[in-house]
Amino acid sequence: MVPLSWYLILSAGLFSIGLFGVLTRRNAVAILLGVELMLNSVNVNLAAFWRYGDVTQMAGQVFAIIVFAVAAAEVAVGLALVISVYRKRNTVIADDIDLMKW
Amino acid sequence: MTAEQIVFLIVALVTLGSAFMVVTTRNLIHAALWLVATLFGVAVVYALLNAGFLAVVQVVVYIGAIAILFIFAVMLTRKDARDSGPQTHKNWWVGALLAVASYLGLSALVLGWSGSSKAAAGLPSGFDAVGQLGEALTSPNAYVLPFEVASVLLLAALVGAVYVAFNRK
Amino acid sequence: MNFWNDPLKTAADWLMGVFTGWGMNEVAAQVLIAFLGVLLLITLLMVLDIFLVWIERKVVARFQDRLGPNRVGPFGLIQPFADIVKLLIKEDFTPGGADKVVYNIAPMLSMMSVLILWAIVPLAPVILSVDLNVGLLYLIAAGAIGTLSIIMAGWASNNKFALIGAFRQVAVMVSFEVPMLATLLIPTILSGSMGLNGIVQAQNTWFVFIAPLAALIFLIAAIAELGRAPFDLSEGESELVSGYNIEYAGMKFGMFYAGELLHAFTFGGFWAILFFGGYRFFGLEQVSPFLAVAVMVFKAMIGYWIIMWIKYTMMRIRIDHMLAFNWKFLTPVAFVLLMVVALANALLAGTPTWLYVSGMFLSNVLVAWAAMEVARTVSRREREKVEGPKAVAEAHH
Amino acid sequence: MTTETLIWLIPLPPILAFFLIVLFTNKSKALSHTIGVGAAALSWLASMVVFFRAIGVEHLGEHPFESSLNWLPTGDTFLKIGVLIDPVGAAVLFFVSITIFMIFLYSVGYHNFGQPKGDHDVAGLPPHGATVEEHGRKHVVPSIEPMYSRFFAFLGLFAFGMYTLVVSDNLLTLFVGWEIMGLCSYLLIGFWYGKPSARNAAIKAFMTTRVGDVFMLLGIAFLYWATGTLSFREIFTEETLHILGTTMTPIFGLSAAGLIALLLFIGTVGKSAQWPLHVWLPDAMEGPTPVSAMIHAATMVSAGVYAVIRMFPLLTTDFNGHELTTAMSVVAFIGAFTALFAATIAVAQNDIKRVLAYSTISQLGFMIAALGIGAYVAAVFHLITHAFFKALLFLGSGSVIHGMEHGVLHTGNHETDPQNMFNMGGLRNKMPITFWTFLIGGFALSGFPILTAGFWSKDEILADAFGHGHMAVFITLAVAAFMTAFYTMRQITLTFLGEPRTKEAEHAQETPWTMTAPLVVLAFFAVTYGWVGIPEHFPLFGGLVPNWFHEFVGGTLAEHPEALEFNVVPLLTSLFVALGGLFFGWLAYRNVQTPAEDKFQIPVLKNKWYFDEAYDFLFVKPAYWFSETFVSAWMDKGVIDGILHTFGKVTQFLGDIIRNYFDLPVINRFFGDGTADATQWVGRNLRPIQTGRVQQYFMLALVIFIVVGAALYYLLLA
Repeated sequence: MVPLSWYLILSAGLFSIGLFGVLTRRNAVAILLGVELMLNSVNVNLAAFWRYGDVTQMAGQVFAIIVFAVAAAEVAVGLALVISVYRKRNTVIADDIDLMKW
Repeated sequence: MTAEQIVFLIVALVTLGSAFMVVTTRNLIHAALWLVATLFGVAVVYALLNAGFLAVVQVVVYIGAIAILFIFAVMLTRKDARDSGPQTHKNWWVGALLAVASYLGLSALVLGWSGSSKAAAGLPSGFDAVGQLGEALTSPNAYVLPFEVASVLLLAALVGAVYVAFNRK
Repeated sequence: MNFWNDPLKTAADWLMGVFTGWGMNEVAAQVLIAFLGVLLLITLLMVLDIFLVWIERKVVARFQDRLGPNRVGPFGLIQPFADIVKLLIKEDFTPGGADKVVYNIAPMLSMMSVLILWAIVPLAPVILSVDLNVGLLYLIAAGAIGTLSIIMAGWASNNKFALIGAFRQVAVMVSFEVPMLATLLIPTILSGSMGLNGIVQAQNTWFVFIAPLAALIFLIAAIAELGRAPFDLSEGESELVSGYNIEYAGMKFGMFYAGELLHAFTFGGFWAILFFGGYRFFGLEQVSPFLAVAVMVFKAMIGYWIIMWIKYTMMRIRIDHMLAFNWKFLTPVAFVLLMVVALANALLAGTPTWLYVSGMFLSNVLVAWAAMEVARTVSRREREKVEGPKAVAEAHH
Repeated sequence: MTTETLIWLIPLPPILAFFLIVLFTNKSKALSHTIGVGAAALSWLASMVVFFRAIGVEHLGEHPFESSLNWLPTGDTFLKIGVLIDPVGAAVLFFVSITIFMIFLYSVGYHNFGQPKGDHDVAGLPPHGATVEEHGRKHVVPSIEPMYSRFFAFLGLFAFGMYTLVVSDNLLTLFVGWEIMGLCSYLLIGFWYGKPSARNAAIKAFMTTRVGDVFMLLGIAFLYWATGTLSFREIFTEETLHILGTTMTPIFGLSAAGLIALLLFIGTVGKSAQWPLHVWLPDAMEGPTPVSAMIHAATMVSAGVYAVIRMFPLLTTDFNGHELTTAMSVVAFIGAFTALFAATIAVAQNDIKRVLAYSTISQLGFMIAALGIGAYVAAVFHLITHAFFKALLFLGSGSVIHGMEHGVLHTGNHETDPQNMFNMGGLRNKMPITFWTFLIGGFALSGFPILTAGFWSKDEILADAFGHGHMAVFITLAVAAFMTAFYTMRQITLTFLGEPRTKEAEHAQETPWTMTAPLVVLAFFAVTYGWVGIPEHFPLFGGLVPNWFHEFVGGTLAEHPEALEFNVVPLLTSLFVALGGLFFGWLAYRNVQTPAEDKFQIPVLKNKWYFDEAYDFLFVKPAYWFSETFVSAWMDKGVIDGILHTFGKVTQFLGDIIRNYFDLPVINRFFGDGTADATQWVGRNLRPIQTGRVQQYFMLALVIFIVVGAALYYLLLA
């Protein structure tokens, strides 16, 4: 039997890898990829806690579904922003998009 | 070590490995495809957790829509076909440090928690997870409100995305 | 219980006895048996696929007033094998500048996306691989993998035409998934199950009589998913040469081609399962599982034939028309229909069968009529904008 | 629905109509008048139901329809609002609802609904007519009133006020309705606010009635103080009346009851335009004719009389049946004096509506005098018959004016005043319906014997005065009645008989059915309503019809008034004054062509006994002088401005000191600039942190999160 901690550690690993991607990638699309990884790790957590808790309480799965919806919304808006920025400034490098500095 | 554990370890390794490729590979299309692999791995993890519905929805939504969208976005935002230059900025070591720190912190928290080692109880016989999930999502006593809010969020995102990405000329 | 009543179980039990007799672990034996079952199914499908090539070529010939293959073997039956040999002995070619790994994975993924669909097809009450309780979503999920394979093929080819073809195809597939999903929910509502076996079992009256419009919309969306005429602009020979598979040759192209044919047949089968009672035919499925399989294959063939009929009769549609047709017509109609069916189903629940069926049928007809009226008005207005009201009025006389 | 609920509902449709028209349907004239007339019809219907239910009840006086609820808490008690329909209320409701409904209907025609928009019409002025082309010929037709919808809204509000007043069971809501009507009167007299005369008339009416209303409010306050209630039924109990009657006040030796009655009566003097507050009513004729008919003949001025009728038990607290109390004497004197005084002025007026206005004042004087001598039933009777025939006369005069305006538009000679009777003549052939109905109304006003309602009611007042031995009142009223008949016949002769004196009169035209139909209906009541109150001992006719009115209305009072013995003297007087007045009127005016030939154009009468001039000299001029020389020049500019300027100078001086020695150095230099400098310095030095790179922000946030999280974990959990 797989203990709960394995799932949680898998989730933590996925989260940290995603975090690494978010923090280090220069390409804005790649940053969003990292965000997806982090969201997935959260979903793994939710599903795991659902399975290892009281399975008749559907909260874990319900929240996972809602995270799906949020992820879809986030990607749609995020990529739309990236494309819009690309049209205006001809770049998707996050470091170059720094108009909001002093 | 049981068969289940072996399967889990294989899936986890594949998942983490492809996730690592997502954040490190230079070619962004490859990164997106590696993301597909990762998402597939996560779908299998859901299946291992007896959350069949989540697994299928993971494939439909993430692979069928989100990954495709990423590939489109990558293709639409490239000046030439090749990815050139470094894909990480010069402060990448700080990010790596932070990621490692957060992994260690989270692992420490998980391992330090007594409840983390417990095993899953067997599913009740005749347990219909999909039916229960459907009930929970649409029952006024459960989660119909968050569900509806999520739908409104999706609609807003749809409209917003079209508005933001629309080419006004 | 004998082989003729429940062939799969009998065979599995026998194999279990054999394997354990060899001193094998029970779990390993189970895995091995499952593997063998999958192998058997895939083999059968591939053989069927070979004959589908022949059927397709014969049928298209008849539609085009030709004879079709008739040289190799009786009625040209051996022709597909000759084709296979030709494809196999061609040079295995990977274009320069292509992304090699992705390029080579794509055809496999394409074939796989079709084959995995058969995991959930109930061929008979007892002959089915998995009775997944989210079967219909699985159908869409497999379609998603197909989409992925196409975009991979188009991108990895490093060819403009391939990429544009892939873009088009993906846009179409992603768009038409929406009305398809909506119509898939209608059998779900009617049967109360998302598993295909449950849907088949619930069809004491074929759903095509209860929701004819849903069947029609599903068929249209399925054809678009397949990328066949009139929605075959991913290939668009006259403009894109051949679309996403332009850089493929030999068996890699063969896999795309065979995958497409099998896909069409598969969707014929799903159409039958969802709306035409699947393996059920006036109690024949009770007589023997093999009869049920025959019924299922027969119905799938009819579905496949209709898809072919449409392909070889209709002209190709322009991409913007096609997407507009989907987003502005098919999707709203599908969602309206979904709501109407759900409502009518709830209202008519508990009424006698004849009333229920005729009520549901009429509600479908009503939605179809209303949709056509709206479409007629809008298109007339658009034409008037272009041609002027007078020309349109004259054209109507 | 119970009758009580129905009574509550009677005033509602008009107020709803008011809000609907003002808020929503203002743009649509047709919709507005539909709502207005519909609301009036609804109220009329409800009133009729209530009335017929009321006359079906035995002893309605003891057991009236009533219902009330608490409204404003005043310490331990509540001010209540409620409804009450006793016999008087029912009788008044009957004529009020009919006249209101008729006037709503009449207004549709009067404001030329269905006619085109005027060429140069502007809001605030009467319509000037529109040019239409028909069969190639241009001609001028009447044009629709620009503020048509607003008129119906105001009428609705007015109707609400009147119904509220009639159905209320206490002085408070009665006063509310009273004041709403005062406001409406102001708005409607000034309806054509573009005319300076209309503006002035509106202000005059409002100010004059306000004088009366202040005293009335005083009376109400006094009453509430003395009894703790304002409800009629609670005041008019024997104990309360006894207490009020025996409490003496220091003013003129009046009892509390008498003083309150007199104070309330002053309100009536204002509202019902009794001398000396009568001056506003003739000027109020500047308003549109339906307004004159409704407010200034049928309903609002009746409200004044109605208030006295309501307060009758208070007025007659110490009355023993023969000797008039001080309060009653005052009332009787003012009533009788006004009746004669206004009649004399009416004789010399040339404006068709002004004659009627003075006639109204005079007739109201009859009623007040009747109340003053304790003739309760006769007053109510005359109130109702008068409302019918005076509304009829006003509407008839409106119809005449309307017809004349048609002639004016036809000839295009706008110099001709369509209201001047000397411009008329011979209209009987042009406007037959108007003529016959006007004739009926005029005869009723004159008290033409037997047939008309006016005869019966006026005769009853005279009989009461004679029968109870109030000879002074009797003679005054008889003379006034003679003059009434005289000026009425003068009016009819000048307007309808003879030959047309102007081209405009030749081209006058009968008015549309919306105007004539109300005339016919009102004419019907002007004749027949008298027959419900024929005294039982009257020769020939007495007893043919039971004297239902006396029985019914008399039941309101705790002590049922005795029917009077028949006496031949007042009857003969009535006959003589009515027939004689009519005859002399015809004789004197049948050949008169110009004002110069009119022998009664005596300056003192023509100028209304110089009351306007007197008031101007006595009140208006001194007020102006006082405000200009004393208030404005001395008080405002000298004293108050001086104090204010001093304050200003001192403040300015202080301000300078504070500015130079505190604000500039401390606040500005130190706090203001210093803070800014410090902020700028901090900002300049912290600026590099804000790189605009989202990932660096994120890293920073995470570092802090991890550090803080670790610290918390270490400190709190480990």
